[in-house]
Amino acid sequence: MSVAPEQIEYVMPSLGADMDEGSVIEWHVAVGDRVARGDVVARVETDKSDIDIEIWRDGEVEEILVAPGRLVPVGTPLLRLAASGEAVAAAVQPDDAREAVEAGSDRAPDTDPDSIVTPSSRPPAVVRSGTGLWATPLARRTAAEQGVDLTAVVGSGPNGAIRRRDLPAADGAVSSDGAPPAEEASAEARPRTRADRMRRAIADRMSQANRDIPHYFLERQIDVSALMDYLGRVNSDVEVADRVVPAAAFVRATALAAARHGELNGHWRDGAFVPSGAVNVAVAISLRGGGLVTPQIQQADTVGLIATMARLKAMTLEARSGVLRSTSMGAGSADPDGNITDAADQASTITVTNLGERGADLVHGVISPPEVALVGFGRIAQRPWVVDGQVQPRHMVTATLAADHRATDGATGSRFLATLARLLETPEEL
Amino acid sequence: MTGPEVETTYREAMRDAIREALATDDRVIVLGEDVADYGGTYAVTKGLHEEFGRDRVRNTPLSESGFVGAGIGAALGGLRPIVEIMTVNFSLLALDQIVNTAATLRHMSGGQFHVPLVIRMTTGAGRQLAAQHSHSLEGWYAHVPGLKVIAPATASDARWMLPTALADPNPVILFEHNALYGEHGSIDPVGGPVDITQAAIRRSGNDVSIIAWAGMVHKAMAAAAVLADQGVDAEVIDLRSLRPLDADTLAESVARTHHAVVVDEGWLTAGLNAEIAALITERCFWTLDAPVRRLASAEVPIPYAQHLEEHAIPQVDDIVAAVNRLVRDGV
Amino acid sequence: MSEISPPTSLAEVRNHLERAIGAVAPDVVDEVQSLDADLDFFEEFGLDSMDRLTIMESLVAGTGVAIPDEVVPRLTTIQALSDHLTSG
Amino acid sequence: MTGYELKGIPAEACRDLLRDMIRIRVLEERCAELYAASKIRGFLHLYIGEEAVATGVMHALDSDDSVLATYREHGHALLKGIPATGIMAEMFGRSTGCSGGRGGSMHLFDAATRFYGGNAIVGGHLPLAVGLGLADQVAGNDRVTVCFFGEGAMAEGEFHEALNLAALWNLPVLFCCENNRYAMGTSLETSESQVDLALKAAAYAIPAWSVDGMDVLEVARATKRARSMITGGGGPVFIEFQTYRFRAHSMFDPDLYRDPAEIETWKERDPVVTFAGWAIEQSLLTGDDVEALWDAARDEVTAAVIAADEAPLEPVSSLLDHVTATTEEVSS
Repeated sequence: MSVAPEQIEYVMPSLGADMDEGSVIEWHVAVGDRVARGDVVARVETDKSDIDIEIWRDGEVEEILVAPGRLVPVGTPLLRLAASGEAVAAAVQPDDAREAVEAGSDRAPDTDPDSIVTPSSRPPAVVRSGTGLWATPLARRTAAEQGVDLTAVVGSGPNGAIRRRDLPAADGAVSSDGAPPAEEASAEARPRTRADRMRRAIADRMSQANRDIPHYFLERQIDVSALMDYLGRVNSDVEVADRVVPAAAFVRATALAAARHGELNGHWRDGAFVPSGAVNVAVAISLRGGGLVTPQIQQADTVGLIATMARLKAMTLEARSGVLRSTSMGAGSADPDGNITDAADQASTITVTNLGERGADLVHGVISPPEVALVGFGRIAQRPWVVDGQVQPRHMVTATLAADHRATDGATGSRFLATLARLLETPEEL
Repeated sequence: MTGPEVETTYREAMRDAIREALATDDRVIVLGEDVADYGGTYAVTKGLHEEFGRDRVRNTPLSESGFVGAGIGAALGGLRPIVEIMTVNFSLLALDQIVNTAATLRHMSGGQFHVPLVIRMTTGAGRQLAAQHSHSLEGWYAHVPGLKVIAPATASDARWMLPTALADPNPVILFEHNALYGEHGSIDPVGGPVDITQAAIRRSGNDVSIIAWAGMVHKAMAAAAVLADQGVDAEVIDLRSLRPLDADTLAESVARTHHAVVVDEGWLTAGLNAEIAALITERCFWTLDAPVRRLASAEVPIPYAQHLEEHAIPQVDDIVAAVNRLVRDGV
Repeated sequence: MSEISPPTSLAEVRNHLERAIGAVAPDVVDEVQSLDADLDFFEEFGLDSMDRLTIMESLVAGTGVAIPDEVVPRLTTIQALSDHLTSG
Repeated sequence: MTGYELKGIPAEACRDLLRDMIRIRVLEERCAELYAASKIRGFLHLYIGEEAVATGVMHALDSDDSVLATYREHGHALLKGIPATGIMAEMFGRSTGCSGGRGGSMHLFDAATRFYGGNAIVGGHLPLAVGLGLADQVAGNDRVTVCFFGEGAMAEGEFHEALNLAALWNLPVLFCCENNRYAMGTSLETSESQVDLALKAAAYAIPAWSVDGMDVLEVARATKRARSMITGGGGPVFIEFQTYRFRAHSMFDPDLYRDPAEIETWKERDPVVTFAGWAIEQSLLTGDDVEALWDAARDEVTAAVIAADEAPLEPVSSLLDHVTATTEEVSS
């Protein structure tokens, strides 16, 4: 009785602890070939060298899933096999099944962090000798300089030890004259205000994004004269409060274009692009005192132009008045009570920045990880443009795309900008 | 004259450094197990034997004591050998040659001899290779007067520290952490030899100084980014040189931040971390607002199982937790 | 509560504008009184199209005078605003 | 026809020899598959092609003899008595592994059967064998210490120091060199000035000879002879077993340094296939008997894989166990 052929997927094997991806140089089998356990089916290129990979089941090759030259992570299905012959009883579940065993227990079953005697992770027992006063050298010195009586100070350190922060508010600058030869350099301004802290957090995120993400940048001039006329008509018979500004059209067009070009709408996680079911557009809003927040419009592709305008207005007012409590600069969005949700379906999937408002013709943004694309719109201005062979003054805007070269390449980016332009040139469709 | 920055990996940067040494100085030879056809255990010397021939890129039998001793003799004889010991774990077989001969010869001979030799070896755990292949013993070598010990953590240092080490008249031990080879980085292709005695501040900050080297630098930087989101502004110092230690840079930083955490992939007891903590306490005592904190591997031969190994060596969240405890609670 | 009536002088227009800008750009509100009437206050105070919309809305509410959409692009200086709002 | 002749070894022993070679072959092939599926990590060095050496030697030993091997030691461990479940669980990093998840493929140990491990420092365990031999000699134990190592180890200083000491002190140690012609990527001719390894060992004034490592009967016979010389007080013996590994040095070795034609010629002398063929020809075994041995081996290994996959992980709270021993632990 021969065993009915079983459909199995042969995946990129892991051939070393430091191998996490590989690309097929050439296939040694083709669709329809019969293979036997132990046959070499392809030659694979990795960081270190090229190596032959074997298949572990007899059967017939049904479909090659990965073309030579494409770099794929370990575990990616490479070919589909109609496996026949002896089915190995112990078809071991893939590794993540084992992870499940571990996942449940943080790093391992019955981990009791305190019981792990890593000398480094549990601070040494603090020896309490004598009844003397406990204060750090810095606290003692500062107190001496400011004439503060330490016995009157309540310490926040271990066993009530006094630290500098426990002293009455000094001017912060620790004078170093007269003290024993301290190595003290003048203390630089410490980022105390919320804006400073935000500035530092943005700097970290931007530099990390710039360092890790290989960007490519594309630009496109778009004639928005038709859009301006359209908005003029829409705004002429509504209250000033309900009028629609171009920024809303830019967000709306980006959402529709992102829905059409899914490769730019999602996240780069663990070395692979994860497309997103939803189009959640984050809008970069600059704050008066400096700093940036990126609240988002969820399922933006389903939100009409007028509704998009209303959302945009509300978000801007909230941001500028500080109501938007949590600064959601990342891909996370702020849910009503302000904590950042980074769940895959709620996280923003693409970002629009609209600094053109402040006079910049062209904006080259930096992607906010883990997203893979950022769309920028420059200033709308009248510029000479050729229409039907004639040079005329037209309302023009420069749209830019900053994209992650690991996820997509220029061709995809240009198609996205072309769709964006077409949508803005036919405003009725927004 | 510096050219535009070029994207490369740590492995390729080190290979270019060795290739340039072989191309520009015919006294340079490369000795080591499987450095030729096999291309080196971590593929650093891949292809060099085809370019420079098997005499100058020479496979050795498995005789660490033998071929390290031969490297010392060749250096005495006027060559500039680059000896590759596959990993610090196997260097223990050659410890006698390095400590009793390479490091001491100049002093014992009253200054008549010197040993211009570079010994490269990998260090560090993290690949489930179990105890005999996962030690971090760079601290042992940093203990020995007569040696210089360096640990490039970035592709740029991998490219430009070797020329300086080769030009140095003393034996230089160069450690490459095994997790760095695939690291991407941009380097200046026409830069030039860099200093190998000073530390580098990879991220400036005001609340705490995190001191790390080799594989731990990247974990410290990741921890600093997390800490930034939690309102702690961490300074990250990459030692680059383990002997001599750049005490001035350490002291200036800690005097400013009043808090120090030393992160070491080696063990805690009598580790290099202990030397650094003592040095900081001696020089910055009057500006410390909390004890100097040391974060090192658990005191255990590195285990095979992934979850045990992960738990044994310091991870990013261990660094974040230790820094928060120190800055918040002074413990 | 001051009842809604169209402003009759440049000074009154400045007050209305001051209230309007106060809602969107509190950090510059105390410069409204001293700003040269012929300067573009959107450029000066770094206000964007969203701010423009909110300011127009509050001026219409505060003065009761309608501001048609096609007029808005011209109202960039306090003088232009005053000409429109006081023309009754 | 292979060079076997009936060497006075009973038919039943032939079945046992074939069974054990097949068990090793199936175990090693399944390890290769499990490595590609990320179930086994770290370094993995397989014994496929060299099965006759471990099998022949182990069958000629007493269970009380001590054995030390290298990092290519799955076969030796299995035949010394470590169950396949203990070996597989160890490579899965589980607490039921024979080294508690701390050693992995290269460090299999078992005190009960006097298996002193996989050792991953080339040549590092030769001095240990000398020590164990010394201890037996001093205690007057009538048993042998057997030390397996590759020809690569003969370039290590410790090989020369160990053989000299063993010969000098006339210790009951059997040095088994598994000469598979390549030390990782370096062939014998490019690492040894004297390629006649038996001649090289004989320099220490000890009996030393070379044996066809692909002929399990030859291996068994040579080991029996060496063991009786040693237990007769003749001092250490060195045997070079000429063999060949059919796969690369380890799982991540593109095997650039070997000529594929050379690999194919050695495969024609596959110790498992040739011995099975000979046994059938001598009507010692039938085709069905051989098939049954393959099925039994597959069942044994499959059961071990399932057990290993379901076995618990070592609790992290035990991370610091076994770093040092207590007197109670060692005396119980």
